[in-house]
Amino acid sequence: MAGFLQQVIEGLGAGAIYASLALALVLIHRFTGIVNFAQGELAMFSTYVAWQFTAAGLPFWAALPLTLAVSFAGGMLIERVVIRPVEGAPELTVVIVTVGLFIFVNAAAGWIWSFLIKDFPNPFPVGAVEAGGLTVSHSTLGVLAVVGAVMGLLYLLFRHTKVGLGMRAVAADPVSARLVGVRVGRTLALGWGLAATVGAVSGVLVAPLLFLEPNMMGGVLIYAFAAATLGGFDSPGGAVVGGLVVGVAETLAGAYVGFVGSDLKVGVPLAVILCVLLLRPQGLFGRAAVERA
Amino acid sequence: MTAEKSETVGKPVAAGPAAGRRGALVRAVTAHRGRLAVAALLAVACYLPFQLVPFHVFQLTMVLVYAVALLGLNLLVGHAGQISLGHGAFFAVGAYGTAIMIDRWDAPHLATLPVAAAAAFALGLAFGLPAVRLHGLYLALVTLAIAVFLVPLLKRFESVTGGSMGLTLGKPAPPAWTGLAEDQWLYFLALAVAVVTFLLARGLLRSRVGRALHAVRDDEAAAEVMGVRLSFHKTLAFAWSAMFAGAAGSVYTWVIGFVSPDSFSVTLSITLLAGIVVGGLGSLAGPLLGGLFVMFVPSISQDVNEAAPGVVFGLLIIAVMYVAPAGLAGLAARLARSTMRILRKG
Amino acid sequence: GGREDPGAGAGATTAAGGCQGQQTTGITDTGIKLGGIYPLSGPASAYGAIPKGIKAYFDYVNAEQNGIGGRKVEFVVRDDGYQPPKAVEEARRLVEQEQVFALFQTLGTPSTTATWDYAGQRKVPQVFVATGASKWGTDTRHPWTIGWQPNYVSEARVYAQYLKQERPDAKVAVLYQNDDFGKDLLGGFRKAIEGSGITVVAEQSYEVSDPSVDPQMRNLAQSGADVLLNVTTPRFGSQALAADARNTKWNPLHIVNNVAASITVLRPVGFENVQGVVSATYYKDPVDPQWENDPEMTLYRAKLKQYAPDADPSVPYHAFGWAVASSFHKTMEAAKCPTREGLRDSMRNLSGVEVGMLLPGVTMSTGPDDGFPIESMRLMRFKGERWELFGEVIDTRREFGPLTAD
Amino acid sequence: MSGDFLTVTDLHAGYGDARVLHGVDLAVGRGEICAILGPNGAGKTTLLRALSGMVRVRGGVRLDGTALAGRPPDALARLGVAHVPEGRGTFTPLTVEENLRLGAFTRRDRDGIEADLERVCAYFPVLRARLGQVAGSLSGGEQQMLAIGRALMLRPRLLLLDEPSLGLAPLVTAELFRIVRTVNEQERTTVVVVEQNAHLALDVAHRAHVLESGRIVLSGSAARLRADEQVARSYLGYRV
Amino acid sequence: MLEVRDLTVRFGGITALDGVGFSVRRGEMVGLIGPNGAGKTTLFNCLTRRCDAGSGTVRYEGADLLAVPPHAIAAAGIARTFQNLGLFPRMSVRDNVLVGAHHRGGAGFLAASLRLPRVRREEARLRAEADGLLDRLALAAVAGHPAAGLPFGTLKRVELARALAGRPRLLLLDEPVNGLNSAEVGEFAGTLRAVREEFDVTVVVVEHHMGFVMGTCDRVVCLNFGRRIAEGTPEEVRRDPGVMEAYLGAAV
Ligand SMILES: Nc1ncnc2c1ncn2[C@@H]1O[C@H](COP(=O)(O)OP(=O)(O)OP(=O)(O)O)[C@@H](O)[C@H]1O
Ligand SMILES: Nc1ncnc2c1ncn2[C@@H]1O[C@H](COP(=O)(O)OP(=O)(O)OP(=O)(O)O)[C@@H](O)[C@H]1O
Ligand SMILES: [Mg+2]
Ligand SMILES: [Mg+2]
Repeated sequence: MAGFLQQVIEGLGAGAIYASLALALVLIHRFTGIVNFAQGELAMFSTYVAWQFTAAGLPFWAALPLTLAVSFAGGMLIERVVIRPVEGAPELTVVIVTVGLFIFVNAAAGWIWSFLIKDFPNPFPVGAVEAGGLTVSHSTLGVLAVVGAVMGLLYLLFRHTKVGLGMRAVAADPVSARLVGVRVGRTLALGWGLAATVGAVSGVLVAPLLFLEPNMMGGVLIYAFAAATLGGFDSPGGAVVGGLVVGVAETLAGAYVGFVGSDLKVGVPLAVILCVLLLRPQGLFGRAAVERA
Repeated sequence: MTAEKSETVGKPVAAGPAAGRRGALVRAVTAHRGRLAVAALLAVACYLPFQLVPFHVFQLTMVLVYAVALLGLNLLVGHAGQISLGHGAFFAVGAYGTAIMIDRWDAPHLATLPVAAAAAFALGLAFGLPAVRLHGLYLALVTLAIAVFLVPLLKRFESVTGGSMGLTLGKPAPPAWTGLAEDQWLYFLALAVAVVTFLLARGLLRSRVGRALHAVRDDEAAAEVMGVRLSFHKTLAFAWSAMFAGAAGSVYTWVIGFVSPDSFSVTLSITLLAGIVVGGLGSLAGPLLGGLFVMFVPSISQDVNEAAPGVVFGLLIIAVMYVAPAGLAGLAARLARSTMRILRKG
Repeated sequence: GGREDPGAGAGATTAAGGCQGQQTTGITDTGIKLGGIYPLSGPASAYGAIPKGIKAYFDYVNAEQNGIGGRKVEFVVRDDGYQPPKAVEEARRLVEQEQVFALFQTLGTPSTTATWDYAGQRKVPQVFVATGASKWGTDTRHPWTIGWQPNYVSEARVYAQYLKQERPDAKVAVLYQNDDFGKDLLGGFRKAIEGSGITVVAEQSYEVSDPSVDPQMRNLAQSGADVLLNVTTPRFGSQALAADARNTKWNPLHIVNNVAASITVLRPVGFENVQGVVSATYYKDPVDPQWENDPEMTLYRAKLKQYAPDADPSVPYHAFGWAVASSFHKTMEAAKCPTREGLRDSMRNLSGVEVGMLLPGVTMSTGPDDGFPIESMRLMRFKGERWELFGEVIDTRREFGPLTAD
Repeated sequence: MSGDFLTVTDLHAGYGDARVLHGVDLAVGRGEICAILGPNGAGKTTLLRALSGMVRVRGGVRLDGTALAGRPPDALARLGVAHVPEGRGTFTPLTVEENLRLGAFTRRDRDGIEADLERVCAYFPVLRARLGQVAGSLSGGEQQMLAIGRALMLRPRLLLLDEPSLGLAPLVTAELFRIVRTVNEQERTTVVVVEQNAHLALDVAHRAHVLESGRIVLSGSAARLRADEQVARSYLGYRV
Repeated sequence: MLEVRDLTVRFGGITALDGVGFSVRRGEMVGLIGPNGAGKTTLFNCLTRRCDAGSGTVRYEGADLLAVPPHAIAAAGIARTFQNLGLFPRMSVRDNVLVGAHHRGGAGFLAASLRLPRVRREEARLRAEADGLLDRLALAAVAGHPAAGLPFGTLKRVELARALAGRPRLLLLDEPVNGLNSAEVGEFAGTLRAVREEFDVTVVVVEHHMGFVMGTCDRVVCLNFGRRIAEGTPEEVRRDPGVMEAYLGAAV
């Protein structure tokens, strides 16, 4: 039993990582209505920025806010330069632009920083909390706490601010949003900025565990997609629950289901998602679109 | 007959009574421009392999392979309005189907195509069922999951698939009567498959079924009221699309002679989607243009920047979407329109 | 086969004199053109650093030694993104369009497998492919293709032998990458421990697309094994080492395979966490302080700085490229005929060729029944901030007999 | 007219290659209700879209002396232009209340917004009962009321109504025009209304213009147009 | 022909239809009126199986309509138009109309892609019919134009043409004349009358345009809050005090 619970805890730890990036995906989806394939790579790039700051001698806690600021500005800039020209184009066009961005950022990071693994400082102390035969490492706790906090902040942003309202209007109907006076361009830029910032948080959390190199976020992105899909793609709570479910399902499957084994374990969260979606096509926490003729 | 017409158009025509004839010609060309373009394209396509070096023939063969896959994807994404991020998986099923048949039973190459396509069709049908309930984004991500899962699955059943080492196979030999070299023979096989699939897709799209797919894409609720069975059409669109991808995969195996899980990673699926969006969703020329893009642009990228070709490739994708948000086919149509206008005025 | 003679593409030329009738495409009295295929883009682009080391070497040889035997080397690099169909395209481009003399390195087992039939049909040497699969050496139908680095099976044998001596009843847990590389090494290891007291008690694989190997490491820890064989690529290697270090309740002897044994993989984990880790190697790690004053290493650093100023000499792939390029240099020099056939014969007839960047005592030897240029490795143990070599150079061919295809 | 609040001079607009407006001249006085009439496809909707910046225009548009042409819709909203668009533009996934609050997006006076929310609910009691409901599930007429309510939430200086009675029950239609009158009288809101029901529009409007094929072909006081049987018959297809 | 009994539909807490009952005889034209949100569109949605009835029965030509799957409604001879247009914006006007005739064709995926002779014949027949309809409704000039970007009034006619292309026996029109000016309303009424004759259809029409309803309908049903509050000839219903209070207002 303790072994099982331990696996669950580890699954939660992995799930929190997926959730952290899923939050960024959800954020950008809420703001702009698109799926951003470049989200993981942007997070990776931000992490390199943080690494560059620490390599220049800045302490981690000074580098972090700087990185977040740079990421925010970078996100806004990307919206301006890369996304703005295809605004109003079919949704898939924008999605493919993010695919282009993915390829670009990945290659650029390798070009700038090489593919050697960088060591990235862990913001959380080493060690673990032990209780009742279970161990929870500090970094798992830390990641969970940060993810929870980001989720809370996003919830406040979405529900209780005017920006949140404007943002949902833009995602629902950009033309009408503009008509009621929402600065659509600025909102989209803000969305990209915030998503890049949340992504940066994710990258910084992930890097000490997965080790920093340009392909670090590739695998995480797939799981983050899974998490966001499971959660319904527009609720921060959904993203976090989705991430945790995916993490736990994957871990337990790898540990206990013999036939599945470690090579096919990726299939388990996918199967979970498929089952959930067949029952609730809008995901666990998504709202079903009401369409009327 | 059609070729004749297009030739005369090229010649400068003198003023006077010829002007009237010329007007008639322009009108005829305008009326049949689609057919003329296809005929001209086909003529060029048959002529090319005798002019190009084998390497370029091979490249064009691969363009055709991708074009067939994109034709299938176009059916689904461009016409039925469903997004698949997992078409690489169906492509792989076709490729592996053919490879396994040749590897295990020494099946004749050409005979493997229908079977491989049927296998992809069946799988598409199986995955098309959940697709009925899922919309847009959710469907896209579930299909992505299929593509992700395929790679370890192929490795798992090593005895059949050759595991991570893959399977190496011989290429179909050109029958002696053709007098063709291997590359040319493969090219014409691919061309034949491309033409047949193109005709099939065109027939489909111009029929009641094609209209039903368009209707589902534009407004599901209204389509259903008109008597369109959503589940049936969505599932079958998925399956047909998968079948085309499977056929492409089968030809791929003939041409490359090697399959391995690494050949069909998620990248392939994403590349295919990018290819069709770049080529032009919902247009008949889109798959071909997309195939050209998928085939040639990565090479161009590394010519520009060898140190990090991805930087250039990424930028090129973005750049094309800027210039042609509706894809290269849209851009070509725009150019053709203005040419026609000039032609009509001049 | 087609109508044309597969060897006689446009522009194919043949030699006269003693080498009569042999192919001289891509080689003249003053130049030699080589083509390499690497993943410069996509998820495997880390390996894209290898050609930089090769280029730097050839540039240096061209400028300061008047090329290889008076022939300036032109090295054309193409990107396949680690996709076999792309590799086929690029191989054909190099052979048919660029008219290269030889394919000098294709990277990765899939890409090489996809192209070696073609190289054979065209009778183009495919020299020193950058993959350790054993089939390059055991397959007899592809005389034009040859590997270079010690094959994964041989490497596995080295670890097996070490364990037989040190821990004859070792219970081994294996973490391996689920591809040709991981399976080859694991398979070789299983075979090598047959009949001994060593057993594999647990094995866990991962996909390159997995974010992390932590779950696999947890499952391995539960096996109670006393040896961990870590068959991974760099980032996963770091993760596995870190996971082992974090788990204070499980302290197996940690063997990390050569691919992930670079100091650049260990440093991020923290040197204090990787003390006592064992591995095997055959070429010099540029960041290992023990080679600081090694003449070849000094040359490498200087010339890399000179000819590839933007390439970081501490990247082990650059040193790998340098080593393989100098191996080619020696092989080409040893060729009796400056022809494709000459190169093929030379690469299949090396004996005790020393290459500066290889470890002392590691040499290249091939023969009619031996398609593996490098089959020697040395064990090493991590201590302080560097690897310490220990024991003798192990010539796996001598110790275990030749590999055969099976 | 010297006291013109909105002046339009030689306005051209269209979609892509298709030109729809070919030089429209128009003047609307401050606090006036101006009706635009005309047959199907004349370009009435396009004219309103041009006034709110939704389509690209060539020509002059001035609002109270400020040039509007070329400004985006959100800038115009900040200048006090509210538009009830053809097709309503409901934010379907949002609730009714959120839709209404979005109408006041550019306003900062919290108290005023609350009061106006109250006012709109009083105008359209149906909406009050549905404040928490997802707007996409409203009936057609209810969505039309929502669109009008949303525009009123801006407390606009210029209110553009595109066929506001579309889909409204007769009782509500009558009420709607009473509301337009009230708003116009109490807040001196200038109103431009496009309406197929010429009868109703001319009842409430001060002036009216007839648009045909992208040009103004007839202008005059509402009373005059209403009275002129001949005009009505030939231009408005208006049968008494 | 159509018999609705005790039909109730709820959405969460909202009761959109509350025990509605009425019947329609063959060849009749019935007007359905009522305040906004009274449940008229919901009723249509029930009849075309777009939403599920909580309770109640609907019999159509003697059969239980609620047991018919949504996509089979058209084949059963029921066609409808939508209140806020339900056209396929990216398809041409002709194709829109042809989709209306979908259930009258038989070509499947395989036959269609092979363009078998029978598919061609069927296609030619439907196309000719569609072109006839387009001519009939003065849409021939825009037949090749995509539906998006056409004037509202035109689109309304396209919807009618699409509905008629299915050769329905029962035609449900949801506010067909809103957005049309008086002359166009008159014209539409004329067209509708002629079409009724020609195609022999029974019509149920929801409309707020009283002139239209009073002028064309044989019988009028008035709903309010999901309940039937009046039924009778147009004249009777117009005078009904309940209808006047809830819907028409004293003014009319
Ligand atoms: N989005 C669009 N794209 C292309 N053309 C359009 C678009 N919207 C309108 N048009 C064209 O512009 C012309 C004028 O349309 P507009 O909607 O302004 O007319 P209207 O007077 O409002 O008509 P209605 O009474 O039907 O609403 C029409 O011919 C129409 O086809
Ligand atoms: N999916 C839904 N969820 C919640 N409420 C709904 C839903 N669909 C309809 N309603 C409510 O049911 C009621 C009836 O709507 P319906 O569309 O049938 O009205 P209607 O009579 O057609 O009105 P109108 O004349 O305005 O078109 C409305 O009040 C609407 O808000
Ligand atoms: Mg209009
Ligand atoms: Mg309604």
